[in-house]
Amino acid sequence: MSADPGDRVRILDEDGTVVDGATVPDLDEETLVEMYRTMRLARHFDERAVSLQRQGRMGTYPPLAGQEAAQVASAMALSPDDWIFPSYREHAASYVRGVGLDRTLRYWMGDERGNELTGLNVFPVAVPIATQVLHATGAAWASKLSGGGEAFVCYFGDGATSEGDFHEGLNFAGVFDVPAVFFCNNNQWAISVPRERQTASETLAGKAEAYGFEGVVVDGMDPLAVYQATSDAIADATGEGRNGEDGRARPTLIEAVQYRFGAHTTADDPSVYRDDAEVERWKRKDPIPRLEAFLRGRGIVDDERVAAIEESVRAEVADAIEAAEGTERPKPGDMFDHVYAERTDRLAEQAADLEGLCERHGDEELLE
Amino acid sequence: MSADPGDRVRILDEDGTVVDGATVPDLDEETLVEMYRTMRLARHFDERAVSLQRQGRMGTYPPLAGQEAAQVASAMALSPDDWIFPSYREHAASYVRGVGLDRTLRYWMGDERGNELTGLNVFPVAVPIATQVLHATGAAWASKLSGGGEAFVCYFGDGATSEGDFHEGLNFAGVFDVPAVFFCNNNQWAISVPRERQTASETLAGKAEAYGFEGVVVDGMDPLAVYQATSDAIADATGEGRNGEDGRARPTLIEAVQYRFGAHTTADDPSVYRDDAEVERWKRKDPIPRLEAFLRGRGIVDDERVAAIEESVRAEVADAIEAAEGTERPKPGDMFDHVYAERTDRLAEQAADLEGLCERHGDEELLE
Amino acid sequence: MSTQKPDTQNLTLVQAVRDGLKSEMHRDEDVLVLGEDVGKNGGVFRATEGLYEEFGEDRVIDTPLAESGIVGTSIGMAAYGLRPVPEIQFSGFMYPAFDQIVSHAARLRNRSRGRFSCPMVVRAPYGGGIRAPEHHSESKEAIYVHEAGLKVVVPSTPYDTKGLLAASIRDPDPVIFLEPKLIYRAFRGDVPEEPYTVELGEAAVRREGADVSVFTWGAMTRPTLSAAESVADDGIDCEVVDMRTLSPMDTDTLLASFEKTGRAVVVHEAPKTGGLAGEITATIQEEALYYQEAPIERVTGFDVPYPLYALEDYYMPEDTRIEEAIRETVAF
Amino acid sequence: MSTQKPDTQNLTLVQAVRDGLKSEMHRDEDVLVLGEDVGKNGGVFRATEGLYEEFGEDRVIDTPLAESGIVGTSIGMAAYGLRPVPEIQFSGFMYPAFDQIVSHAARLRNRSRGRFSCPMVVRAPYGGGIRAPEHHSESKEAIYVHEAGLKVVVPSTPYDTKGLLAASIRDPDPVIFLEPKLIYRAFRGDVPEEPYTVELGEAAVRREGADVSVFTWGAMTRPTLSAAESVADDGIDCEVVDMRTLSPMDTDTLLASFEKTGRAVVVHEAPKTGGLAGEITATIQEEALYYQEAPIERVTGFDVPYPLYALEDYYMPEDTRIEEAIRETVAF
Ligand SMILES: Cc1ncc(C[n+]2csc(CCOP(=O)(O)OP(=O)(O)O)c2C)c(N)n1
Ligand SMILES: Cc1ncc(C[n+]2csc(CCOP(=O)(O)OP(=O)(O)O)c2C)c(N)n1
Ligand SMILES: [Mg+2]
Ligand SMILES: [Mg+2]
Repeated sequence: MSADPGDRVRILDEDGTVVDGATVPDLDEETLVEMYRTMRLARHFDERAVSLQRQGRMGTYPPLAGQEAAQVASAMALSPDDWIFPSYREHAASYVRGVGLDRTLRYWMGDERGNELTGLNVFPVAVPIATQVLHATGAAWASKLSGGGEAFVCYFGDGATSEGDFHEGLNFAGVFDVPAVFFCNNNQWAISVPRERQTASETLAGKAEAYGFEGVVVDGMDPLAVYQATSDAIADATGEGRNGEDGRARPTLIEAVQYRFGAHTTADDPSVYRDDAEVERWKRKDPIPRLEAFLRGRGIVDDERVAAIEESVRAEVADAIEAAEGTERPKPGDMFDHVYAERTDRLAEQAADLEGLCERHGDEELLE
Repeated sequence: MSADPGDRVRILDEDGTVVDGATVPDLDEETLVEMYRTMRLARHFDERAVSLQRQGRMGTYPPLAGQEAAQVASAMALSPDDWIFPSYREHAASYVRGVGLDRTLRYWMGDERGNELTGLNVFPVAVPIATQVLHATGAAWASKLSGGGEAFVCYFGDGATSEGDFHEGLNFAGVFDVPAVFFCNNNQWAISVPRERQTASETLAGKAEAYGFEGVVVDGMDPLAVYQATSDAIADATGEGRNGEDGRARPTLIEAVQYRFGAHTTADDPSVYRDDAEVERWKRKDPIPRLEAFLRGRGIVDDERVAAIEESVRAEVADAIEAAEGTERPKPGDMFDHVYAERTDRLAEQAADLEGLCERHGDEELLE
Repeated sequence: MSTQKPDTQNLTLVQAVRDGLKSEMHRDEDVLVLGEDVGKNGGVFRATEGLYEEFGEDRVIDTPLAESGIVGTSIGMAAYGLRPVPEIQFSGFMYPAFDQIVSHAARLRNRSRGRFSCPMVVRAPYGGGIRAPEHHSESKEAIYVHEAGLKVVVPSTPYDTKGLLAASIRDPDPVIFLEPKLIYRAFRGDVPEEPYTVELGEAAVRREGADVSVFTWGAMTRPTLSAAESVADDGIDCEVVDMRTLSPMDTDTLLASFEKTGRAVVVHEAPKTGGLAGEITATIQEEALYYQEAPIERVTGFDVPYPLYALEDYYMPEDTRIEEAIRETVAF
Repeated sequence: MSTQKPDTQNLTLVQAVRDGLKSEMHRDEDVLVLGEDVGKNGGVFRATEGLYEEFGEDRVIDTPLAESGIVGTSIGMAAYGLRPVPEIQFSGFMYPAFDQIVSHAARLRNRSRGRFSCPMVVRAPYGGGIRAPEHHSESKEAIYVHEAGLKVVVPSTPYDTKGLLAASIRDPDPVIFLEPKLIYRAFRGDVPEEPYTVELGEAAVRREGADVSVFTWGAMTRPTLSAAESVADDGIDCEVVDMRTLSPMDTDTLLASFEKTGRAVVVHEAPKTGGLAGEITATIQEEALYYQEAPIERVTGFDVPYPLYALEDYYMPEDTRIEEAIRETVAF
């Protein structure tokens, strides 16, 4: 376990060169290109989403620029049946796990159906900070008790480590050895509160010791390092990894050190609480050019391929926006549908009341 | 910081002999005798309290036998203006801080006035586990902000370390460097749940690292070691100790390793979940004979003195019981007195209703 | 009590909890129990006694001391497909889990539009009257009833306890199951050995009467029935309705009774202000004002923190107060 | 709005919050503000803007992200003698602090028989209607009103906001101060520069009328007043009472109004079942049944988890629904 941030796992340096002594994970070219493409897709999606919000076509939105490597590469380390438990910022991780971008847009457009992820092992976005840590622990525990064999990856931020639920979740995970990976997207800020104000702990990963398992610090803007660290943690969690010799699966806390380039959400103005210089410093670590340089160096992509990717990325995002905006609005009565498996009498009454109201007055009058 | 339980602070061995290389804290004879006497008092009080409960003269009561050293010696390390935040088991620590035994009895006899500790810096007993950790942190913080200079000692059990409030409290304490000492009475059991089921952390003290400050494991059945560790922690907390050179006061987490000889409460039957052999093993560490042997060895007490102490202890407890049982019962209307600084109209109405009811029917009919 | 039939046991309410858990655990291997001291110790009230021995440590699990942890992990378990029955040792210790209960358990189905659900039963001993320490006598059912997506159940007999618990465990949605500990061992009742359910959402008329309806639940059912007997001596004919399920509430039975009697008293232990007597009163006068012949009286706990036990008997509604309210209502 | 007087400012409601904090912090150096993003950032709604610069980091404190931590340490601070004003970023995030609020803040005075008290004001933006993300639109005032020992305040005008906040901060007991964020910036009002208080526990009659009383608070006051104007065209003379303090509730004003009109509608955003409309209805019919001429209508949120914003305008009571209820009540 590393308490010294200097020990962080890193494979690519800021120029995309493999650092001395590091082993590049064994990924085929197609997968590496997919990783690169997905990161670009996420970046472009993010820009478009912010602009949709600016244009009043979407509500508050939490951007992820700068955090693509941590999300994409970690999610790519999962097997098909594995589960993820995202916070509100993991649009890219969810995309990798099968959540269409149009779904994500619809959620942020205020349409609950964006969270209806039938067939996917992706939990609905968790807005109350750190609450999902317990859900991931519980689901992982259930899988272990049922012999399911899946891994469970839970995402949360640096700020989340201060909440009681983080503590209780990791503590349960340690006691019951559940097949979970706790993936902390330490983007240095919890809205305006810097990492150092969040806790006096030297690293966030180091907190794992309090729960009797390992913590790993990884360069969260190095997609290869993230991929490797997540793969290792998943192997440990499912009993196939380093701890697996004795068959004892163990959770891991991964601290992926990274930076949020943009605002906390579109409602936030980061210039109030942080310097441009800091942002610029972190932008030098941008994961996308880093991976691109690595791929170019290996002859896996060239200008032409990059251009083609850019074009396909634009088209995919444009399609998603069209799909999201083209979906018909939810019906008012939808809000009564999933409160319980079956509507109670009182809900049926209320639904009828609302329907009557809508019939009598129409949307114009009601929503004026 | 010690992650290895072998590193625990210890001054007296199980026979009351000073262990090699240990320094006996600089306490005068009178103080040492007081420490011994208070521990005996606590033990005797405890026996009598359990028997009061058995006789139906008191409600559920949580015994402390085995834990006298941790409570008495830690509380004796405080200065007059310092504060304590007890859980429900720290009758002996509270006694040292001025809470009459009759008060404690009255509280457990169901009389809220047992918690009316005018003039004392003793917080009311906290029943909801770990909640008091935040109160201690907050009061300590307030003292720091106001330049008060007091130290704040918070007591809680091994089980309490699993609660979110423990985490949030220690984390705030670490971030704001408040003058608090977190004193964990690790008595090995949280009702029927053993320490190993509570957390996979190697030690409880080690959890302090997650909050950026020191944790210390101390033999909680060695009163001299407890006294020393607490004194050191208080000095650190108020900026006069090891960390004090740079003027930076720091909290400490003390894990006092000890054992609860009896039941969790009078409602509990420990034979269901633990072996007598385990209890016997720990009884060999009983803090009272240990300190007695030390005092005898130094010629500070002899048979006569011990007998005199025993007699005075019995008298004091008998007086306390008499006082507690002699107090007139609280009046029904008392329950409306301190809901707010002033009674609201609705409360005044309800108080009048109850008074009317009592007048019309009398206690016999109402309480049948 | 009636004599024991061959296939019934004569159980206390807490034994019926245990029997209900046991028979559901036999019926469905996805059912599991977790919480503080529920395993080896069998629960501080012995509600899970013997289950650890019978079902093993993977289905009867002693957890660390953390209520949000217990409920939050249960939500994850339920979403995965199990049917967890977390115990919170006393209902006064559910507050640390309140966020998980209201922000997640209550909303998981809705938030995921049915992709996930939360078939979980949070059990907790509830209510006052047993000379317990501070924070051990809470009765705050109203705060759970106010939360859409939860069901809230309070049994008052051994038979109902087993049947309602089984129905709760089989229910596809989260249930807060509050067990009135004052009557955990107060009396016995016949309980079939076979599994059975008592449907959620149906009140029980415990005593039929024509003059006034008294609506109550849990431990208050007994003093209410006893008050009803007392006033019967003076020719007052009380109907006593045990609501049993507080959410969803059986407004049909509630209104039918009121329409018959035109007078009502609501009895609960919880503090008056903001308690469910208000909800019941509002429902009645919304739907049945025409029938109303007297103000609806509330016999409740006072608006004070539940007092330590020296005064608790003054706090808890009992026969005398209920009787007075019935008489006043009828005399109006 | 009236023209600005020399010693008044024309402020929005959220500016009045800030002004109230500022003037109380000047008046009493024991007052301090803490919470997530309240310092350098000035609060996510700018309610604490400029305070960090003015009063420094020891009185305007950015805390770690932990609501139980924020409220629990505030209780300790208050017990020590300070007057903390913790901000919870949205009222939907008060749940993790619920245990500290109800088990401790509400009871500290009572439990210590007055040795300690808890003069703390928990501020939180509250209610729906601003197209906010999930969990950002809660209005669960009822669960705090049900808890003895707490006071609960919901202002609806800039003037009241500053005055009620000042009264809350000076109050010797804990206050839950819920700020209707829908009207944080919806309009301005004159606010004296000097410190002043608006007494807790006093409702305000916002519009006098003889035919029907509408009881409401917070953001619902505006659509209620507008519905009152609409029905006035048809000769219906509505009285609109802004409750302002929900605990303790001003039942005198409530009853006086009802005794005058004999008819009532209660409007709140919170879900219907278990909401405060029930409490108000019960109080009225307990005390003033003689005067009642029609069922008391409840215009409230539905019994569903607050929907994401595409549907929130259907969830929130607005003019039309309120108007219909008024007409029905008067027509009864
Ligand atoms: C329980 C809770 N408290 C407060 C908030 C408001 N809030 C939303 S995001 C956020 C900061 C989160 O920081 P971090 O955990 O570092 O994640 P990041 O946003 O940086 O990805 C806060 C305070 C919330 N959503 N939930
Ligand atoms: C929040 C909360 N949950 C549960 C309980 C019930 N309870 C009382 S004491 C106890 C065990 C506490 O163990 P520990 O912290 O080790 O302290 P000890 O009793 O051993 O001194 C439990 C579960 C409680 N009082 N508060
Ligand atoms: Mg962050
Ligand atoms: Mg213990």
